[in-house]
Amino acid sequence: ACGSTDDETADDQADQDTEQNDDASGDEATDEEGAASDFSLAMVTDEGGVDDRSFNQSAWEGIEAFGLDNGLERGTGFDYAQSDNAADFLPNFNNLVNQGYQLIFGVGYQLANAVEQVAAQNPEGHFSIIDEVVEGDNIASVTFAEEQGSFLVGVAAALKSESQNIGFVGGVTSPLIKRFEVGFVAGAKSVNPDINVQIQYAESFADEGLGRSIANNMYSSGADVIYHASGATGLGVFTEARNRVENNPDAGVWVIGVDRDQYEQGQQGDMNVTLTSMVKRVDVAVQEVAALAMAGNFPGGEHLILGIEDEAIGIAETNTDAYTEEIKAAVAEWQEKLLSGEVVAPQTDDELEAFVEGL
Amino acid sequence: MMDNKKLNIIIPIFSVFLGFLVGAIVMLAFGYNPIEGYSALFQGAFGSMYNIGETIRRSIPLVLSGLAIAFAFRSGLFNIGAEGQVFVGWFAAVWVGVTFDLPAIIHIPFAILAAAFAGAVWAFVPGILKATRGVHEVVVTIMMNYIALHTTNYLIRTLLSDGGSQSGRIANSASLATPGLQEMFGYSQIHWGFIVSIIFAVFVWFFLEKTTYGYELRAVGFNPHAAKYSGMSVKRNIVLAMVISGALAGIGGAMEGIGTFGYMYTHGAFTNLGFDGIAVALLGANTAPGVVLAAFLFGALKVGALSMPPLSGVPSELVEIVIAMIIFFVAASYMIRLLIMRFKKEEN
Amino acid sequence: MQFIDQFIAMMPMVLFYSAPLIFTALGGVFSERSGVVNIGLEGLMVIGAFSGIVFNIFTADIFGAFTPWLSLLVGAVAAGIFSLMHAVAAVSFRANQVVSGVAINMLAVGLGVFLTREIFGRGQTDSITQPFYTRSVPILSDIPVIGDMFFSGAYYTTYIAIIVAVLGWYVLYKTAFGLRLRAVGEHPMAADTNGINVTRMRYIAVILSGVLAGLGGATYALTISLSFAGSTISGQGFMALAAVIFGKWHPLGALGAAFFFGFAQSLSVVGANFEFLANVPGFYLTIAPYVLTVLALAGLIGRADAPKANGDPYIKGSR
Amino acid sequence: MENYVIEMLNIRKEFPGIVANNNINLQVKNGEIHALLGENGAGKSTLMNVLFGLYQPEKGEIRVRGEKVKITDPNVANRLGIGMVHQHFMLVEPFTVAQNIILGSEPTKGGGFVDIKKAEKEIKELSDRYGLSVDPSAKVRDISVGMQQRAEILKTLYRGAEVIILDEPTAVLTPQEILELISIMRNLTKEGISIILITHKLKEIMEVCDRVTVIRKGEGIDTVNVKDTNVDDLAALMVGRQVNFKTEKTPANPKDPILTINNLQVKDSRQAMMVKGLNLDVRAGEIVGIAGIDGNGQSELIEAITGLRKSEAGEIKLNSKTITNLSPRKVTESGVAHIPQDRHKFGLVLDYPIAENIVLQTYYQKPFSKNKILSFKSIYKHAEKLIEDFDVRTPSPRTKARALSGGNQQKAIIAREVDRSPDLLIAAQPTRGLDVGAIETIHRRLIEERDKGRAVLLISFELDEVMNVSDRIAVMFDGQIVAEVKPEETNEQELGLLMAGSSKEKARQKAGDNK
Ligand SMILES: Nc1ncnc2c1ncn2[C@@H]1O[C@H](COP(=O)(O)OP(=O)(O)OP(=O)(O)O)[C@@H](O)[C@H]1O
Ligand SMILES: Nc1ncnc2c1ncn2[C@@H]1O[C@H](COP(=O)(O)OP(=O)(O)OP(=O)(O)O)[C@@H](O)[C@H]1O
Ligand SMILES: [Mg+2]
Ligand SMILES: [Mg+2]
Repeated sequence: ACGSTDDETADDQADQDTEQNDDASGDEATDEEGAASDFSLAMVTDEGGVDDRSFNQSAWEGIEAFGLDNGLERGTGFDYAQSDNAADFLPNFNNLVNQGYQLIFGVGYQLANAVEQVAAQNPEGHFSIIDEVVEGDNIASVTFAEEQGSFLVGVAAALKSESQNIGFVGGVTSPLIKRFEVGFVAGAKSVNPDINVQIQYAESFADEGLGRSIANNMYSSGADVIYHASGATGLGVFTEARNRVENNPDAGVWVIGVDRDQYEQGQQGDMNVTLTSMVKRVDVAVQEVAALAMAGNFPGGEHLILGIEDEAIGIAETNTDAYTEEIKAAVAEWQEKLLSGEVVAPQTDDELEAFVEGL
Repeated sequence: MMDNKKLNIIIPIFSVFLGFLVGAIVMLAFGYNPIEGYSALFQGAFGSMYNIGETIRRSIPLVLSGLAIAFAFRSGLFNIGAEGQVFVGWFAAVWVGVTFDLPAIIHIPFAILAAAFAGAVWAFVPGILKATRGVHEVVVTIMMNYIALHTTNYLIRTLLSDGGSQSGRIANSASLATPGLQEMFGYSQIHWGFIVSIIFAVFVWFFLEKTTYGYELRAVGFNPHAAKYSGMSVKRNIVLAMVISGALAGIGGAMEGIGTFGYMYTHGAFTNLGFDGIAVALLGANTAPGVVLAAFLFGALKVGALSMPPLSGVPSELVEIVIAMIIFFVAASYMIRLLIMRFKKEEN
Repeated sequence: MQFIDQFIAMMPMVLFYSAPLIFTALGGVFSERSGVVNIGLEGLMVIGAFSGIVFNIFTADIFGAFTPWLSLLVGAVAAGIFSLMHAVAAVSFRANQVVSGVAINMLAVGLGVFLTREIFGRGQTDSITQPFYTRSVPILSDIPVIGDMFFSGAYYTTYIAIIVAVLGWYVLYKTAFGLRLRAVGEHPMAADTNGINVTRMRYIAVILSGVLAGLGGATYALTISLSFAGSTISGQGFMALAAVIFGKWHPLGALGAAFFFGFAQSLSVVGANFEFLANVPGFYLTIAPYVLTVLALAGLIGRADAPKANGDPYIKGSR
Repeated sequence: MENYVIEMLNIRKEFPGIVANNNINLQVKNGEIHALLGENGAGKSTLMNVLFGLYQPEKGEIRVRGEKVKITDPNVANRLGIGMVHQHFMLVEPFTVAQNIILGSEPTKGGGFVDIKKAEKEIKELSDRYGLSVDPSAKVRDISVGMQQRAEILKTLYRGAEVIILDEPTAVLTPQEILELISIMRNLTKEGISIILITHKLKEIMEVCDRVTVIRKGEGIDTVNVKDTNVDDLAALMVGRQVNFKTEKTPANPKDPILTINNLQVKDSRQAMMVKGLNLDVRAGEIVGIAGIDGNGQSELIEAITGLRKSEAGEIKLNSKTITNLSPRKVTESGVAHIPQDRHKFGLVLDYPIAENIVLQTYYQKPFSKNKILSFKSIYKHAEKLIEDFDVRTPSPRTKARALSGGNQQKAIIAREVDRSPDLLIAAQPTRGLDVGAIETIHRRLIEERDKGRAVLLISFELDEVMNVSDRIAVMFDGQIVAEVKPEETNEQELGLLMAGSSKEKARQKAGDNK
């Protein structure tokens, strides 16, 4: 009964997949059944679960696509293990190891310790951790340059905002979420150094009510674009924006989604409050690592930072009504600057301070 | 009439059976094969040394949170705050584990003691408010749970890391996990905490049933007026009961901190160790041996549940349903009593 | 004045946050006033939220703007039926009511997520397309200050919650039904010898608590989360239980307590707007609602006496 | 054919392991007061609960006004005109008198709204008609026991009862209240109402009843006309042997004062001053009885002595050492024993076995515990001895206190208190609700203690008891000791007047006049 309901994305991924497989000598794998069934990969979810319509789901879609492309079977060639609790991480890894999976992903920074432990106990296996860096010869660490994507949505927010007052809602305070915050502020200030950015953390990824309250407060005190990096708490932000639009179609409030294109969450009648989303292509990352591993080039001990140039970080352009051509053009300009290295998005408070001073 | 001792054993067993029966019916109704489902569950819980190790490991904190709640219940108090006490205990143990450098023989007890102390402090607040101001302990402990969650998160970020979401690892000398033991159980996360939990189960049993303290606590739980009349201090006993209960829950947290994980991370929500403790205590009839058995059953079910989706396709939530139904049948044990009595009558 | 403005701006937030708590706490009041402890409120909210959302998703096309109202009803009815389990255990089978409540909580989440997986193929539902929206009450919202505080940008469900609370007070304290219900919770044997059917009264009270908690859960789902997952209801039921005790088992007390929680919660959000709180670190604002509650209980409210027979199964002829 | 309003024929009611009623017959004539007499646990309450529909009999037939009926629940009983005032009152404490009376048959206006005004008016009329004075708007928890009982009777009348069952109504009343109740009963029968009266007080039966049915150990023994019998015969019928009523005792031989109370002032939980400068002493080797109407500060006095309540002013000395405001534990250790008024609330942990109840104040001492560890061996040995010595009827020392009859629970408490060899023994209502056999035993115990040289302070609302057992009577009124008299120099009437607040001279005069 499980699986992706989002066929479009799956197709997209399939396309990209083939591209990547080209340079990773993937055709061999697809042609030769024997070779394909030799390889197997799996993932362990964090507490969100494989169908969180966010991070874990994206990773699973990547694994599924990779598996199907390479003629693997669910349950033997590729699979996932669901964690309901942090204490489940290690048993899940071990179960997958015992079932003989060759490459196992830990999806989410919370799994770092588990990956470290299981990798040490199984020097023969290949492991990969997403969103965190773990030392180990048989571990590939993959992180994303969220600050780049956040920078770009910051630019978009600044351009969209009429009040020049925008907001950021964080989940739980952590270095990871900090990158979102700092990148966003930097992007916005690059457009207008005097822009006002309200920042608040809900200290929960699962409190829609609180997300709602925070958004209400931010919009009421003049913000018109809110970027959230707060999981289910962010649903409350969408609720608040939709409610405002429902009451007043000219309310002009916007939400910027996170991790995947949250266009659907913003639909309100024939309006949509999702300005854009900072898309983190975990699926891309997973497939990249998988392809390398299958080709025998597993990047053990390496730290891959995937960003715009890898097409692992992007920004959604679904809402063509709101996300105007001008914004698109401006964002593209800044994207060039990021790609060329002319601008480097900050990752910490200190870097942000320096960045702002340099403006 | 059947004597009570026998019934007290038959009823939980029967409840477990009925709980599984309901689970099987649910599986059938949704087109799953219950035999496959349950054998996956059993595999997951006991299929290999590894799984057995995991089951034991999962039971350890449940024994302690169950003991905590049972202890309070026996004294007439409802400690919904075990959840929060687990948090602060976990934190305190990890703090000791990362901050100090001591020989294991001191370090481990010190960490456990710190956890007990933190849990005790957390439970002291509702205890003293109940004793002196008559404030209902249920409200205060619910609030203390949230305070614990946010406070430990904050302290992990500020005290145990540099704005990070995880503390550092505890020193090896503070760890209850040893490679030898884990290897024996197929590299599971088992740790020596199972001995700690058994020690405290024995302690609780002895304390409640055999000492004058326990005699007083139970008297206060049954009838505070008579306790006061006979010269016991009801207030002191309420505080004492809460504090010991909190200490036990705190030690439950330590089992996660210096046993299972060896560190602490910021939590986005409750661990449910405390809330599950309520169910464990009640299934174990608020007695120490009962709590140990109930915790082991819960541990087995929760660990076994992880294997249900991959091996049989049954969603792991089915186990939640089974557990809930077991507790329900224990609660409604009068129904089972009636059934048994009717059965007996027909026999005669 | 900035302070006053912030305060006014805060009110709608307080109102929407409190509504689910008010409904649910009222449910708790009814149940516990009849002598049945109900810590299953959390689970009953889950059932209300789950069924409200599922109904909404499947019938939005049919009922259009009417859907949220019907969803509310469905949530209430479903939780009412679900609460029968608690009634059967607690009233007919002399269960330890805390145990049975714990079972209700576990079962609700387990069943909710299990069914969600069966229906939607994953652990959470889609977002609903027909939620409730805040509205300004015609005329009333034009009243200066008060209009802004209480009648603009609030949900109709909040007003219903307040009305239900007042109605609850009327029913419990002014009607024969309420007199009997309270008698059953204080001294069931006295009620029994007066010819009141204790079992029936307690069944009614528990089912009412299910209906109200279902309303609470559905209200939360239809106004705030707009979808259902295992974590949608995470602790609100326990907060409602706290409101029951905080409010001394009185419908209007529970109403006040729910508002207090809403207020404290909102204060933690808007705190940073107030000048005098602007420099307080976020952490302190986060825990403020809970600390405030403990302080209020310790300092102002103090002792609260539960209905005397609360938690005791009634066994005819025992003493 | 006699005109019976109630006929219970061959009633059998079993409880697990016991036959509470075995083929009992009870026939009540229209307009009579019919007594039901029997020892504790004889099955009286059970029989009445069957009549009132709380229990279903295994066998037997009930007829009301000649018609066979099946009384499935109290509603049916009410409809048949049967009302019951239970041994333990069935009143909801936080409710008002009126609310309690109308509960279950409330007059309503539209919307289920209770018409309390109308109810209060009807209650007023009823209470005027039968002479049952109550304050309909007072909360039950604030009124005296006597008024609570009148409220209970009104409850039955309000429902149109024609037969009223009174289960031990006088056990909780003061002598004045008993007199009132007797006149109320007479009023009721005048209005054509029949009464079934359960009581252990044979004098009362002789005074008001027309006929009496005696049951013993679940069996119906006999029904006799009161005018054809006497107290001794009734007691013999009930117990199955001759009973000695007049407590045998030698004159007291008082020695040094053990308890000295000076100018004591105590407030109750509502902060009302209840003991207002009380002075009293009790000497070794004497029994001082405190006579007084309930609510004149007796409970507060006892609680202050025993450390359960703080006193505001004054001094309490035991053996010339002050024990004012010491903790209950300290008071106990200084040599005070206390048989509490409410044995269920204070006297026992009902869910503890009898043995563990017997060490309730001494569990922490040797030999019952060493180094904080309980020695169950010593506890049970001790319990077995006391159970034997005090004739506590229990299947085993492991039996929970809850399962014992009231009389045996009381005996266990007395065993525990007396066994500690206290200097001062406080006995509050020690025989409340007990049958004559049990009363005899307990009185004998108190006198034995006196003879061993202990000081005994007896608080009782029953004049008979105070007069029979005490060596000296202190009359308590409005928080003070207003008079001290010798039992042999006074009579019930004089005491009654003193208790109502008359001065000694006036009381003596009046009592003398009446003679
Ligand atoms: N609910 C019950 N369950 C079991 N046994 C009972 C119950 N009620 C009464 N009994 C038993 O039935 C017998 C008769 O009890 P009952 O209450 O009728 O005595 P009684 O004559 O009213 O005594 P008392 O004078 O003390 O009021 C007792 O032996 C008692 O143990
Ligand atoms: N649930 C019960 N189980 C067993 N015995 C019972 C039960 N209820 C009552 N009894 C028995 O009924 C008998 C009489 O009960 P009753 O209510 O008349 O109390 P009592 O002996 O008069 O004491 P008191 O008046 O102090 O309460 C006792 O022997 C008691 O053991
Ligand atoms: Mg009786
Ligand atoms: Mg009696």
